[in-house]
Amino acid sequence: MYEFVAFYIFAIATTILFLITVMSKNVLYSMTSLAAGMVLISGLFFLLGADFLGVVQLIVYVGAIMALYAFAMMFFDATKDVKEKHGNSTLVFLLGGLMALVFVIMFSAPIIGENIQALYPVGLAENLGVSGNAQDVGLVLFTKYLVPFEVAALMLLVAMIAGIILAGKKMDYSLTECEASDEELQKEIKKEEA
Amino acid sequence: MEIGISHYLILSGILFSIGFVGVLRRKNLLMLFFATEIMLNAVNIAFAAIGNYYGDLSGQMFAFFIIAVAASEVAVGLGLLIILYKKYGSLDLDVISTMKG
Amino acid sequence: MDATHLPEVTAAGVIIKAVLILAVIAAIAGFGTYIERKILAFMQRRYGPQHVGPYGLLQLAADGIKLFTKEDIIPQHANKIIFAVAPVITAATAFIALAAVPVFPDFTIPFIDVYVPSIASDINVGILFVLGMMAAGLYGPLLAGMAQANKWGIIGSARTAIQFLSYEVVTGLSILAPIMMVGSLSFVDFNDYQADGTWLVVYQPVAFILFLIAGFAETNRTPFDLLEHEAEIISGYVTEYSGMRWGLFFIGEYANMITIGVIASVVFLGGYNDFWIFPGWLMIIGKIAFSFFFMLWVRAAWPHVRPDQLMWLCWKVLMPLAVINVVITGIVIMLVQ
Amino acid sequence: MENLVYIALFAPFVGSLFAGLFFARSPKTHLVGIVNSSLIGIAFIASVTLALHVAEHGAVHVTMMSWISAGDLSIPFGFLVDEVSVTMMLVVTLVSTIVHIYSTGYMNHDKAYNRFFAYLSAFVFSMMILVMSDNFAGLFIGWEGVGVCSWLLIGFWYHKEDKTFEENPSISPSWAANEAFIMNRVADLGMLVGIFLIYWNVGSLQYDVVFKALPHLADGLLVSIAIALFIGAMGKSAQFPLHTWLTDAMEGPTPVSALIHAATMVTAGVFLVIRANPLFSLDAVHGVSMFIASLGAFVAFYAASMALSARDIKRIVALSTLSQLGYMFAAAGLGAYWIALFHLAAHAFFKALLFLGAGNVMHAMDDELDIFKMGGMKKVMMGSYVYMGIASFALAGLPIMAGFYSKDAIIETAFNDGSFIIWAILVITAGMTAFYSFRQVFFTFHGEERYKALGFHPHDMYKYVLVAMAPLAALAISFGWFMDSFHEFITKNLPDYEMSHHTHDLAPFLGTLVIILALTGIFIAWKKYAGKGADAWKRDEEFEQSFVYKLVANQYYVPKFYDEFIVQPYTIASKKFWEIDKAVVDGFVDLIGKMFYKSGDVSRGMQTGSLSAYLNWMGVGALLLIVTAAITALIG
Repeated sequence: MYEFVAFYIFAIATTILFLITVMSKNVLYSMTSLAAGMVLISGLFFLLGADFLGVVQLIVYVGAIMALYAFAMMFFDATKDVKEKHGNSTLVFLLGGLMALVFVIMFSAPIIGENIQALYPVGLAENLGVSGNAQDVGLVLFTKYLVPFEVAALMLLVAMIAGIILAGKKMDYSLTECEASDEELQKEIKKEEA
Repeated sequence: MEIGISHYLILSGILFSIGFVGVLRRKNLLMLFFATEIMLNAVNIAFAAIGNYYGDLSGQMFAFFIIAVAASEVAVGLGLLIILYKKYGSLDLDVISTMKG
Repeated sequence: MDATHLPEVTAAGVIIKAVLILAVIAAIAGFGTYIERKILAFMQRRYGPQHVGPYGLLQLAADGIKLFTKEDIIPQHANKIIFAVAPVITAATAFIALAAVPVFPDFTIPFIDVYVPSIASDINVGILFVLGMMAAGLYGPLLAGMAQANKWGIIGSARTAIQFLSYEVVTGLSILAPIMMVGSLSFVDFNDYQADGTWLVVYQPVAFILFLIAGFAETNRTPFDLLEHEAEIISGYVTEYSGMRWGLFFIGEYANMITIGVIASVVFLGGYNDFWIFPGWLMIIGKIAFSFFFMLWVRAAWPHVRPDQLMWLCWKVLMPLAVINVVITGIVIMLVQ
Repeated sequence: MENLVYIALFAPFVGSLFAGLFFARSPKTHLVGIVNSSLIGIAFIASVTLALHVAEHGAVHVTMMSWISAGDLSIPFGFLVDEVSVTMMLVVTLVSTIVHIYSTGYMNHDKAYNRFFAYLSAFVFSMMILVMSDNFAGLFIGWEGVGVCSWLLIGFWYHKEDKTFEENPSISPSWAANEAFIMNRVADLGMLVGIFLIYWNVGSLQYDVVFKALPHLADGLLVSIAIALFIGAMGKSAQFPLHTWLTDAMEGPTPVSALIHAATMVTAGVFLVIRANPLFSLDAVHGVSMFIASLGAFVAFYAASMALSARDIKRIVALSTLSQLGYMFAAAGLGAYWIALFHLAAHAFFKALLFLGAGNVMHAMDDELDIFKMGGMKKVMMGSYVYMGIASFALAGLPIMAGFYSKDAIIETAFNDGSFIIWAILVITAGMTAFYSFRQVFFTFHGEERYKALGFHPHDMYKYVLVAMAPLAALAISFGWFMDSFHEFITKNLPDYEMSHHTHDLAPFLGTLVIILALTGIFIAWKKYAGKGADAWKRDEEFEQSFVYKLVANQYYVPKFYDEFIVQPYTIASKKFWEIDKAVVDGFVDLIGKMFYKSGDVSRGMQTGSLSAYLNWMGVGALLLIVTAAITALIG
């Protein structure tokens, strides 16, 4: 009962919020609803017994990623409505609807295999005398998934440096523009002539 | 009344489709990023649900790595967005059409 | 504190607890303004509020009436929905965070025999949950600033984003060392770890100091109150707010202060264990009260810093220190085992 | 002993690398000549030591390493030094050493001096592998290596223009090199088929294994193998009808001609037949052996007849080589393998001497080859004159000379075998040989000094070169004296060939006949060409117009035949095929290309440059994928 109610509240709210994200003309609405949706998804994770994942979702997705988006939005004018030319709207919705339909049909059918064995079953850490999702996750993450974990860490580091370098360029300096520099050059030439 | 794996998977599929519609529909790059995030989250739900159903932690692991990837994507992607904005003064995809073959 | 000896946690108990937290913290937030003004006044050798009621105690009620009756202004070009939602987010996240924090010791209401737990929801990743919720609290100022179509607001929310995102790192890293020692993310485990009377602050003084400093930044208190620094950016993200909406920000801020105080008390300062002749509930209230007082004390004693100093402090001093602390802790734990 | 084997084998290789790697681009370096000559000399000394060892203790068999090991096929890098191969090694290294030393003088003015030595040493190395290998695969490697090096060496002056010469119009070194290489490739195909047949039926390529297994094979198969191998030998030893490359190969530098086309490379075919004597002496392949002998006799006569009228000094020597190779094949075909090998060695010495002498003459005459323009040069070139005289005496088979013993033995063999036709041809050819070789000598060194009118100022070769040639001269004279000990030495490995008593009794008579014929030939030559003043030789224009003369002078029109009936039809066919190829194969390939081009052209419309369009396409793709997944999931 409790799970049922919670699931439906979360599911319906998430769907609506994400729909707002996708449909809204206003970036601020989109961002807010997306962030709220993320929070609700972390609620879904709690429902699924993945406490640690839920918290990570909160901290990383809501606390960091979306905040970064919000921060980046300040470079653009967020209060203005986004002007977009929506070409063939019906086609897009048709495709999206088709995809959703396919998913619904596919997942409604009893397609779940029974002969799958859990590689890293829940409750691994109980052998060590401790219990809890965080302990399980830690155990698996630092044994079986150690290398991917380290790689992910390295990737984050690289991404961070890349972000700093990309965004940290001086405002008046163009990374890629050739025309601009040409114009500057012309200006310089004119100055010298004068 | 029982909430099974199908519920979560269907929710995940619907959210994915919403993100998909967003990717197809939106022309603003920031919005595209948002739509991508939606899709990533939808997949995360599916992973967590399947992991829960089978009592396997691998599902959660994949979700973690997806979150890590999303974080790096944001770090780099936003940097690029800012550069694009500086260059074009807009984030509209239709403005960025220099990739013509 | 073995779980088996405890009475069953019922829905009624949790609800009572939630209402209790809401009521008490909201009241404290209001009362906190009075205390703050009084303490600051004393530290500045003046009286503070004293005209309304005895010792100015009813100033609180007067402020409340003023807030409730003030005209609710929404600027013309503001994004009205977001503008309205933003203060709620701040207050809501602050209280949600408190759901996983042991604010008072558990007790049983006599006569109706309802057990009220110390924590409304004892999830086993409590600390992370609190940090996550506080991180989510960032959206209040952020959205408020972006929604109000005011450049001070935008600057304020930009500062919010920078400050919160940066200091979250320090908070997390500084609290990581105690987490490593305890081996759990649950507040209850932290409390039990210190049941022998040795507070974690003895083992982790650096982490404690770092956490406190970061806590100031996270709660937007002086010396890190750059988000709404009047001399520079009017009022930052609250520039356009008035009335009850402003009040909600205010409540959220005070609730966050209490949360930080609770975390500091539970994680570093021995939790709600009995100490000498003092019972646990008194100890925890005393500790939280001291933390609260400490924040006011610092506000009275310190000037606020410049934004660049803030960033410098975070990334070049606190974060390296926190990392070193974590590494040393890890090495020591490894050697001891 | 093993080390000596490797020294003998790899010293030339080291020399080649030395010259090729370090000095290929630097200007002429005397060091290269000296080092390479000494390395070959070391190989020679090693070969001598090995020969002494073999004479005393028998064959040396070493396996350096496993080379090819795939499935059932296992071919080691093995080397066999027995009586046969050590004889060849001695001949090869000795002649090579002298040729190397000679080359330091002869090539003195050439710009590509270092390159020349790199090639020359590589050639010796290939020849050593050919000779020393203990299996057919190694033999084939050496065989091909020799082919490549001869290509490089014949075409050494590849930059030379086509030259119009009365006898062989428009031959350039590069053309000659290609001709030699292609001709050899054609023959090598036969050889390869033979090797494949051996491996297929025996399962090994090691000589000892193969020869042990041979008697158990079917007759038809043995004949096929023998024919296939002999085709290879025909190519390398320039037997009719694959002989034209040898005379044309004289376009290469003279030391090359001396080394390759007299002493070593062309003898590889003979060596193959001798090496494979257990095969060729089987009764089943008697017909093939008979054919070899007959072909040898024919080529001996055929080449000698062409040499009668040749005017090119080197061409005469080359034709005589061809003729002598015929003798060797005749002997080998008749089963007298040791005699063939003996003649091979003897011939190598005097023929190398002859070539080097011819080279001296050429050098003196500024690369002029036409003997009609020479004459009376013995005054200025005494040394060369003596050497060429000795060599010609040996070639003509006059008593006490090397050629006398070896050639006489072959003629006796033919007589002994009862093949009187072959015998008769060989005897007549012996007379012709004497005639044409002395025709050349008299033309060059006696008679009127025709060169003076043409403005040449001949001078003899460097002294040290002449001294270096002395061992060859000595061997040309004396090699025949060791016939008996050689017989004793070599028959440990090769089957003996005993003359019948009847033949033995007639031997002095037969020898005298040959000597008389040879002396007659020399006398005629003397009469015709050595005269001075009134007796001086004059061109007989009338005779030169006669059919016989023309036939002989034009090499029996064989090159012309090749040109008319093989080269030209082949060219026409190639052109036709090229057109077919262009239309069909190229067309097909182009069609594929065009298809992609067209499809790219069509799908180019998708590349609007607009990111959102790309995204839409990607979305459609994703949807397709998901639908596919759904369908598979629902069906499966």
